[in-house]
Amino acid sequence: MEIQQTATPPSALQHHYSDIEQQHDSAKFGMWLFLVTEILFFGGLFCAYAIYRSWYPEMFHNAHKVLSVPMGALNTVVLIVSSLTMALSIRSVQLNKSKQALGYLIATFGFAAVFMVVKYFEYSHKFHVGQLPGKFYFYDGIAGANPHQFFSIYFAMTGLHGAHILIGMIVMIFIMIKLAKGAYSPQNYAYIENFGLYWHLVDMFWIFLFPLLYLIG
Amino acid sequence: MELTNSYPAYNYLNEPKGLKSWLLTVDHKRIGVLYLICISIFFLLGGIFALLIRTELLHPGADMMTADTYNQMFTLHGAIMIFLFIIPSIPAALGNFILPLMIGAKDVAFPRLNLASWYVFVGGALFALYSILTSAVDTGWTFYTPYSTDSTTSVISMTFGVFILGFSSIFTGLNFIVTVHKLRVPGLTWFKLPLMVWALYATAIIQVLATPVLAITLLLLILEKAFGIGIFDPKMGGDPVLYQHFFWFYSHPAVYIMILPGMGIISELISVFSRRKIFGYTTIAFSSLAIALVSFLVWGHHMFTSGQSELSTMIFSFLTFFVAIPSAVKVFNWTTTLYKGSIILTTPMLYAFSFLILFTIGGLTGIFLGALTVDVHLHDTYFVVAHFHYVMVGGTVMAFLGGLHFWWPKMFGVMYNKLWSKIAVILIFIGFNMTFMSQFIMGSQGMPRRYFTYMDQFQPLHGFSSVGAYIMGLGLFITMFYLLASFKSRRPAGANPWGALTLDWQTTSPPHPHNFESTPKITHGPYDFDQIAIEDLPEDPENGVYVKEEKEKIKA
Amino acid sequence: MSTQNNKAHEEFHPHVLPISAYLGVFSALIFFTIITVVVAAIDLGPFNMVVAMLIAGTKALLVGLIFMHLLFDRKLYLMLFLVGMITLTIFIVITMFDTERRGDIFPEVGKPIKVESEHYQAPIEELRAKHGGHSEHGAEEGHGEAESHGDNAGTMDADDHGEEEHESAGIDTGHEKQNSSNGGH
Amino acid sequence: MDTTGTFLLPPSASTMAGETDALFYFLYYLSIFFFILITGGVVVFAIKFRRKKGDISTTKGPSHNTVLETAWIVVPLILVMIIFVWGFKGFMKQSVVPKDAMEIKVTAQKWFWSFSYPDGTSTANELVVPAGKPIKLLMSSQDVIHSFFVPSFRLKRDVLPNRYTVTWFEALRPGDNILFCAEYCGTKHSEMLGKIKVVSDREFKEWLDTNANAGADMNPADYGAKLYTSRGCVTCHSVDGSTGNGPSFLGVFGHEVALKGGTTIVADENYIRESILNPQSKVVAGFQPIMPTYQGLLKDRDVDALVAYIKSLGEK
Repeated sequence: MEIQQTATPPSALQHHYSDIEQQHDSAKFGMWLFLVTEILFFGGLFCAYAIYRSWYPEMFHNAHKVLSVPMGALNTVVLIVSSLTMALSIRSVQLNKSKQALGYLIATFGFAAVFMVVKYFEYSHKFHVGQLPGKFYFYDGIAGANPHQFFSIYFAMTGLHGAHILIGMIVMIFIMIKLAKGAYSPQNYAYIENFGLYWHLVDMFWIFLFPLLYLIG
Repeated sequence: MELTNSYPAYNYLNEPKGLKSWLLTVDHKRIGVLYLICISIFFLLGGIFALLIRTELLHPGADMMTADTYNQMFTLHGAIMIFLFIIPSIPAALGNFILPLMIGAKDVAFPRLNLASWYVFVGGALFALYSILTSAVDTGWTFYTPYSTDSTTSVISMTFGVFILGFSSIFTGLNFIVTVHKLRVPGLTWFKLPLMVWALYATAIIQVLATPVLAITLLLLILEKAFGIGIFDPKMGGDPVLYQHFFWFYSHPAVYIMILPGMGIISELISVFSRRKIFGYTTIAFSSLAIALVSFLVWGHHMFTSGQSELSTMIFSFLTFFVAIPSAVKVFNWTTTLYKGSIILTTPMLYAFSFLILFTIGGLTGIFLGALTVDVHLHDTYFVVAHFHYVMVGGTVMAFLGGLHFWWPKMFGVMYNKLWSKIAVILIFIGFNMTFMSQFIMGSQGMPRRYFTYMDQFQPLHGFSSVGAYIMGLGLFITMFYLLASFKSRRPAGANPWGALTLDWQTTSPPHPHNFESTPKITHGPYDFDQIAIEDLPEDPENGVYVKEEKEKIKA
Repeated sequence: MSTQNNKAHEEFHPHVLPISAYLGVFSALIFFTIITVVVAAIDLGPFNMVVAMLIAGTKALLVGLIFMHLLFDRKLYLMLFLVGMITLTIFIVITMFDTERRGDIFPEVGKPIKVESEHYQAPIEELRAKHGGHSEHGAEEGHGEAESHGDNAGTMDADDHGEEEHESAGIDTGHEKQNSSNGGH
Repeated sequence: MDTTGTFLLPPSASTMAGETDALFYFLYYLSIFFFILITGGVVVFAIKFRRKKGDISTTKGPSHNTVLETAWIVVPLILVMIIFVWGFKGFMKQSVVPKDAMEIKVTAQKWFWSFSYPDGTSTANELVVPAGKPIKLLMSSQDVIHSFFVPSFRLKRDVLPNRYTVTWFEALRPGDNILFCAEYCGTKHSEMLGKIKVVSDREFKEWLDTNANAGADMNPADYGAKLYTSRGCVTCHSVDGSTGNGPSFLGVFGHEVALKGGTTIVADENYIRESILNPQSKVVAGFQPIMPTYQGLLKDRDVDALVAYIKSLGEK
């Protein structure tokens, strides 16, 4: 408390922290805890995947063939690039280059949009031919029992992942506005750094989803 | 430290003023109070459902409601008590208030997230209430498939409500972990933390690791109901037992979300009112962490008869017994703390004694349910009902009430009526034992749970149980009245009426808006009663008698 | 580590990585993506899964250690990440101790009575007619309670036709279909 | 032999009950011991070390004791491991069915039990078995999860939809045992009771013989009336015109019935037969399609008798 009496804290420092590093550390710590909850949130779906794949391997094998590997691979690359630009954007903030950071972030946003567009084409094709989850399934041509379960898991996993991308894009808009206003500095960039952690984790999920769903089924 | 009887003019309750300042507050103390108000309302609501259930069960056959209404009643009783009362009770209401004070911090690490968690809680509660008002759920609080996927009641709004409530719990847990790591006052090392903080920390770990799995489970259940995705519903090729794995992976650790903070409170109460250093501090602290760890490995003991594989039955039974050890260690340590103490029978201490006795019964009957052959007989009978009420009510609710009475003077700066509070404890203790001891007997005799009507031979025990429930209800009503009356009588409690040594008592009651007027200094451990000058400790605070006056009397 | 020490605010310096580190990781990620696609085309039997997961794990590790700075940050975060992964592993592995081993004593207990869901009792054309219409624009919203009841009635109907199988043949076909998958029994 | 049960446990009537009870009572006395230890400690200390009025001292009791604390970790650990092994051994006995067991198929549905014997005989809500013979139960459910619970056999096993579960028992002596559903299954969960009638070997054989010819010597409508109660129709369909989960049987036969979807149909023999065997095909307006099928559970003669019974009610 004596500290605050002697020096006026920078506006970014909240009253209950004693210095900006403590605040930055806390924010990052909190973010990592949140990421752990995200891992377990997705984890339930990975568990369902593991069990049904082990029960019905042939059906999974046959069903995964109708997914488009080029589209999945394209999306993988798109997300990896977006992860790179995200990391570079944070690096620019660390070096106090807000403009450059904004440029990288816009690129990240663009790649995220590309990802969603590719996803849109994949989904609309599946809607059209009836490769749908659960009782909406009406596609004819996958041998094996209950292919609708594969698509339930496919849509649950990619849908939840897509929702994370969309939420990420919305948050990105806010960060872009703040970046443009010059709100972040090497002393105060926890917010954008934490968002970066989130974005990389979403990328990481896709790194697993791609082989599990598209390649080995 | 100056001990005064006065009520501080400047405190968090009146600074700033106005409803808006409460609804937009980021002060952990105010958020704790907001939570306290909400959970009290839900406790009352769940309690009313409980009394209705017990009234219906006075006699076999339909007395006052139909079987369908009864099924909705026990579902709502369970769902409200668990998701809207017990889980948030100690961590979100008392913990929110007390944790930053105990570690000498000015607030939790993320005050706005803290407020958000309260709004999320209210949002989830509204969904649950909507479900009650439309067509109340009749699935049991566990939402087992395929009953829940077939049910025409409002399962979706209830599960969605619980899904949202989960986030509130995650936010609180996340906040606590960071707060404990980052905001401890200088000099307060890990092994100088009060045991309540250790317990809340262990709870928070479970909240963060287990709750997301509940979220995905309920999401999948909602999808199953809406789209028939075929993960849990056998009609669509799914596996209902898989649902039980998903559900109990959260809900077993959730049992420890409910009981661990209660154990934390008891550690405080026993030490303070024995005027003695707690016995085996390190063992108690580590047993909290051990419980948190093992709680993730035993969920399948809810499924011994469910048709899961014999292999997992064996594994789960084996692991289940390990969770008994740290709980047993705590009970032994608390009992030993009383030895050579200087015991003061205040109301909170009476609650601590109730906890010790009832939790011991709850824990010992848990061993019955872990032993495979015996569980096959007892599973899904009233024995199980009695067992978890002994743990959840005899354990958590007793601890919650003990904690509430302990920190009431801190939270509101006023002291409640000593006589009425003791009458209430005794009524609750007797009523509770009547209600549930009889259920142990019915259960081992084979009375299955969730039965709307029953065979005549069980009538005497059911009747006894219902009478017990009324007595307990009476005790709780009395509690409500004298606690509310304490606002009217406004008898100032003083900063440290109990003579406790943790940091939360080293500020005014009610505390300053920023908790402490100056950064508190760590001069002794949380339970170092042997290092404290006698003058610093008050005497008989419930009657407003303090040490200095007492000493003068003795001198005279 | 935990508290308010007297360090001045200005002393806080971010840890900046050289740009080459990011580009290096990026190239490695693209390289591994190509490898995994190429390898997937080759049938390695049970090793398909192992190889794909090893590659994905390596990629995730690279993202975590470099992009997410786990390598340079406090080790606490790395520990948290691992705790999350371990909890998830426990969840999946112990659940599979059940789902994979139910038939240990009685093989007929290990599998559903009818593997094929009731959904497929109706001809595909009928399903298409029923759901095809909405499916273009997100099936997510449209379907209220009423329709789902209709469906139940329809599928339960189908159940009755399959009843004879249920008694005798159902078990066997169910097993033959899946036997190859569950070598463990 | 314990035939009346004790204060805590119901009568034990199966070969498995003895072992379960032994462990139960071991745990019971162990619990009493620890309960007295803890409660005694609390009460004695609370009295003995209670603060006297005016006493303002603090005390210096021991703050820890490694030997003591280790002891109360290790001793309970040994105890619980004994309990684990004991319980697990019994559980494996319950799980592994003897080779010579007679297999009876159990089907649970909302809200009754049906049993079918190897010779094709089937019963509802009453399982007749010979004493002293192992009986294997192959169980499955038609709708939601139920649980087969016989307290006097210390036997419980969930009954799952679309999956079999297996359990077995050997009854010790003739007598009636109550069967509960222990997994919550809806409105009439608490009325989903059955009876397990244990008879001697000779009586069992006689029973099988008479059952094979059941109804042969009765007029079909009377036999139908018997089946109406014994096969669970009574759970949902009244015969006095009041509405239950299903339409009443009174005055239905030969009249026009409004169906779900707006059409109507005359309730003739064919319609009633179809509604028994294939209940979801034509559901009466205003009712939920919840009736389970009786295909395979009723013999042709039984269906005829039920039709005749409903016909007799319709003509009134």
